[in-house]
Amino acid sequence: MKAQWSRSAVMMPLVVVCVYLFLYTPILVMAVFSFNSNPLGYQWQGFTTAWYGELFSSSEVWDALKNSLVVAVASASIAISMATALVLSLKRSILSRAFFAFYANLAVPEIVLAVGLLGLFFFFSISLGITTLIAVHTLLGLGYAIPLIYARFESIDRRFVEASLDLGATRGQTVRYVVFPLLMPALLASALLVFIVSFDDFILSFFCAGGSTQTLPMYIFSMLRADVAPIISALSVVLLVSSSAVILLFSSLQMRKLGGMS
Amino acid sequence: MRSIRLEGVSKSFHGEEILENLSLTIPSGKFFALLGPSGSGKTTILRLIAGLEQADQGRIFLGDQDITLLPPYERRINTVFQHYALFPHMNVFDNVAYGLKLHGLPAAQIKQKVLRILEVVHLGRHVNKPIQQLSGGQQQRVALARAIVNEPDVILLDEPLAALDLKLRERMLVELIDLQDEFQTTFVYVTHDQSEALTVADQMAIMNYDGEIEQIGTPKQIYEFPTSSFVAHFVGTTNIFEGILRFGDNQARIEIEGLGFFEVAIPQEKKWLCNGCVLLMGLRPEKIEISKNVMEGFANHLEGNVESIVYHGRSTQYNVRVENGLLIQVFEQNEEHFPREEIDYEDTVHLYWQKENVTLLER
Amino acid sequence: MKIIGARPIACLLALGFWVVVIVCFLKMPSFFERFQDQRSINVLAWASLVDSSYFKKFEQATGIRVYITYFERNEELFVKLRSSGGSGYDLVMPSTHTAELLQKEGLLKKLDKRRLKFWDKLYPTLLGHWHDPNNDYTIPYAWMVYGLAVSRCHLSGEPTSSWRIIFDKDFVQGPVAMLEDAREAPMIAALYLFGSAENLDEQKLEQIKQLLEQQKKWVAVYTDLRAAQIMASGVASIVVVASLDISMAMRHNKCIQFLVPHEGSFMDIDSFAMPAATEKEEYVYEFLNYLYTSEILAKYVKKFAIFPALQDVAVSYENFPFTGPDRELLSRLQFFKSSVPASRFTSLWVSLKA
Amino acid sequence: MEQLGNQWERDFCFFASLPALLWQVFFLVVPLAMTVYFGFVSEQTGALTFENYRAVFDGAHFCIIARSVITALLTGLVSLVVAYPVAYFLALRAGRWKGLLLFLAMVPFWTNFLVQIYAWFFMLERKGVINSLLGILGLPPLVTTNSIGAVFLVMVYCYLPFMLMSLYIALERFDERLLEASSDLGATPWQTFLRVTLPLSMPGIRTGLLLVLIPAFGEYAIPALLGGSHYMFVGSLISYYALVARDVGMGAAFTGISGVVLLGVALAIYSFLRLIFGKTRVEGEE
Repeated sequence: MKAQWSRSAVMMPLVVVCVYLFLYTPILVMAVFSFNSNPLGYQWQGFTTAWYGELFSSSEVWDALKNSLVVAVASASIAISMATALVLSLKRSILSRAFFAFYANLAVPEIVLAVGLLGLFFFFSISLGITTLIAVHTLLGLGYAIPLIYARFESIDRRFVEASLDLGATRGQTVRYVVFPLLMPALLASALLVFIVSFDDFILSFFCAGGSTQTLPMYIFSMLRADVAPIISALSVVLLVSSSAVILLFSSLQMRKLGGMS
Repeated sequence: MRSIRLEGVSKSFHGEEILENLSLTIPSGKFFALLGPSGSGKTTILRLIAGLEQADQGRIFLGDQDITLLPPYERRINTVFQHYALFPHMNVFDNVAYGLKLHGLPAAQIKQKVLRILEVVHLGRHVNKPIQQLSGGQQQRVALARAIVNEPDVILLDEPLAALDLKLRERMLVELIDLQDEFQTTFVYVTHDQSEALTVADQMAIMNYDGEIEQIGTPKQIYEFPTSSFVAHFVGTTNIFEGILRFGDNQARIEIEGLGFFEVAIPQEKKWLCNGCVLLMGLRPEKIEISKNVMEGFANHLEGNVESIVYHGRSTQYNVRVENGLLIQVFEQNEEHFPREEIDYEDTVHLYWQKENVTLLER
Repeated sequence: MKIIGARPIACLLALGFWVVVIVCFLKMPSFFERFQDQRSINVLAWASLVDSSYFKKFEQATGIRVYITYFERNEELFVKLRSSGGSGYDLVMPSTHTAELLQKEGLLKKLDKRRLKFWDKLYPTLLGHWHDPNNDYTIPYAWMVYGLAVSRCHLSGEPTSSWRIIFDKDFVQGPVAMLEDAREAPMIAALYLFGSAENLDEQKLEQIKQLLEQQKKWVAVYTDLRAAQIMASGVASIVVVASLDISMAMRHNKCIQFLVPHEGSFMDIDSFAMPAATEKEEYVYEFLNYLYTSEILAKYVKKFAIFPALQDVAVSYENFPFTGPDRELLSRLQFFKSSVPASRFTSLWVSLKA
Repeated sequence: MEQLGNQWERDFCFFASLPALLWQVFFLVVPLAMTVYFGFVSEQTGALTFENYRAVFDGAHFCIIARSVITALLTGLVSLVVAYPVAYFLALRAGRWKGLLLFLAMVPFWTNFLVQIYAWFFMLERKGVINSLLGILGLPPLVTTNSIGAVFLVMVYCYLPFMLMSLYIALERFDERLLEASSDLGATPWQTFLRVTLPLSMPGIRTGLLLVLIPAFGEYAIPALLGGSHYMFVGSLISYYALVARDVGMGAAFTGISGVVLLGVALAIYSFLRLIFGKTRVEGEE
């Protein structure tokens, strides 16, 4: 038995290393090839930073990035506010059944939804643009946010609420001082998730964006359509590095906050 | 510091009746214990008083004020919850200051009050600790401080010591009594542990499984003079015999099948006693003298075989099988002022008790 | 939530309030647009034909902002326009088949050719085709020939200029990349089998299906994207492709030769057209007159290796059997035009890919 | 918050819960209802008909559904098997590396899925990294683009983080003392795993499988870009109907039927896991 334990002690880190290699090799290879001077194919030709130059001088990329960020931030905040309001105000007995309905947002194929939505917008003569994009991404976000926030809400001990009421807090004060802080991790997590989903979405964006609104995935897809686009590799590397930096900053702030408490 | 009065309160959950037409008065400024087995509805009473549940029927008064429909935050009543329910996202100070902040007190005053109360509960050194870093006893004290600092009329304690170990529990009990003495607030203490209730209470109520109150009185009244077999059983340990009461000339005796006649004292207030009534006789184990030798001066006597011995430290419990097959428990203090006779398994022993030490209970 | 029954009016009011909020939110941009009156046009264009890099001068000179959104397939263009009733864009870029569909649905606006200064310089051979006989709606921008891109470095000997090398197993020399299109692929097969893609009956369709099923064995990939990459990486040595989708790659990859099979082939024209709902015709004409200058188009020729519809733009590509849309070439070409209902092609395609 | 609210508070709650519900109705239920309605409308005549459903009920369509089910199931299972040891390690064994490893597991999640797919081209092309390395070793190409293997591999890659996260969340709450208790009671590590760890991580497995299964079932981009389009998948056919063929009726009908199949598969997995889980418990009691 001893031998088996030690065998698993070696095997497990090995498997973990392999999986991380699996996760990272493609990304790293792509990063390397973003410096490849060969615009076609995957043979290495020589080192260049030309693609980064092209990337930073392209106004289209930055417009698309700006649109994507605006839409992602807006839909994340709207979805989280609505989801929180729903979870806090619906009766538990209704909510425990109702929240299943929001899984539909994830399960319905996006293309079906997209075509349906396009018809809807047309029917009400709503012109496509950044608002329709936000509306649709918010819908998608609700599918992630409501189950997540609800799960956290359910796991909050009801005694905290009772204790607060008992200590003289009205319902509103209880929500503000007790429920809300306890929900915070779930709110942050789901806001991040909705942000990513929105930032990542292609199909719904393509159909529900108006003529003057192009998001980053739309741009990426149009670049990938034609051929290998080293500029996309460069863009991916830039995005990857910056998003990693944001997460790192975020989590280190979190850590410091926790550390400060002790 | 006001009294609480429940009048004809009923409460049911999902069609199951927990309390039915219950009336109870909790005197003001007293340490009142509500003792009952789990599931007897004592926590429900507490929650009704706190306003966390709403009564189906009946009224609840705080002093003269009808608080039946008042939401919890408008009642000057605070609760110490069973598992404390301390807010995990706040530190000790913020937890205690929570109620004061809600009432909009100036910060300086809040700080002064909180620090003082934390000093009282011996947490002066842990003011800024996160809740998670406190031990069970410390959390308990924070919960107490959080309730007391608001200077409510009533403090409700819902099995507050259940999660603590024995030593800590004993110490906390003493501290609770001291706190109550100092603040003179009405304490309502809910527990299923009779020794806790007997220790802390000025007055106590015993509840049975059906959510009814069996008896109200001081701990001594309850312990020494239980009015029902439920109370006798639930509070402390009791040997119960069933027998027939026989009035003789100037004395009363009880006839127990297979054991013979035993003298009993007839208290004046028990009007229901009658000649030939079938009733129960309760006898506390510590009221029985046990010896291998024959002794004089006792009204009653029995003989039996020691079947088992349980050593408790300060006392020893003997389980003695008597003639009709009944097993009788006897406690003997291990005083050891003088060398004592050794009683061992299988020894034949004599049991003696005085007639004043039995309680007569309705069957 | 008993109040639903108790106070229906209050509930309706609350409901109405939120509905109004949502509608206001959605209508916000069009509301602001009315006040702003920004000089801008929205263009929906092929990613490989136009991009915004040469518009800076135009935008500066005229103050008209050009927003370009790219699409990948004609169908996307069509669905977007039809679902939105032709609104949202001021200029779109359909191929012939889609242009015809759009026009049938009444989604295109009639052109005022007098306002197009370059009209006379367009190749006459690209005008007056089936999808728009009088060119009332469409302005040709780039034209393309479907053919075979062959990687000479991978094949021994001179390649046969015939559809055989993708359909007949005795002539197939290597893995093939076939068009991923439910209409175009069967019509190419029809051309090979019957010499024409018109008047296909059930029996002919069955033969086509069998041929395509046979062909599946040596098809490495069905795609209408990334032809150059497929050749460069050696996935396929013969690619069925529109000239436009490979011309760019041929500049870098000298191995590739473009063949127009001797049996004949297909052609297509990517045109500009105005959606019916546009209100910015004025800007659109201004934009088109700027775009259709030899100076600008030459830049696109350089950048994307397109075959433009404007006569005075010099085009010379290596390894292509043609340079301009001359009558001799066009006589061997036909359009992807068929009387077979779309759903019939769909079911054929689905059963091929099942 | 529902207990004991006064009228005003209940009104406010009702008012606050409306936006999310309205949003759902307006942007999901209405468009979907329209689509379903179109499923019953004949393309030619515009009359109500079951024609579309009948047309979809054939071998070709079921072949495609079956292919998608199998691929999605395999993707789910493989990512489960791959992710489990990693999640286990992260949750229970990683020690001070936990933070870093978790962060690293999250980064691909932040990467645009198109970019993820694109990155794999560099790996899988015939002259890409993997096959070049194999070539140096004198081996034939293992997996290349435009094959079902590539589709499968990249699907596992793209959905792995979802599985990893749900397993990690489930395993993080896991009380390690149970393992000691189990081995104390005489179970071998393997038995402990089968009878204690696995059943207790079942909620995470279930969530993970569903999170992978549902999108994998409808996946269209990966087969289109990496599969060479030799065969259709449910996602590709739906988007084909909705977009290319513009046959909304057929698209709606096919979506409906494949949705039912997906629901069936999900339920089957759910009850299958329950069955296994239940059985383990009965055995444990013997």
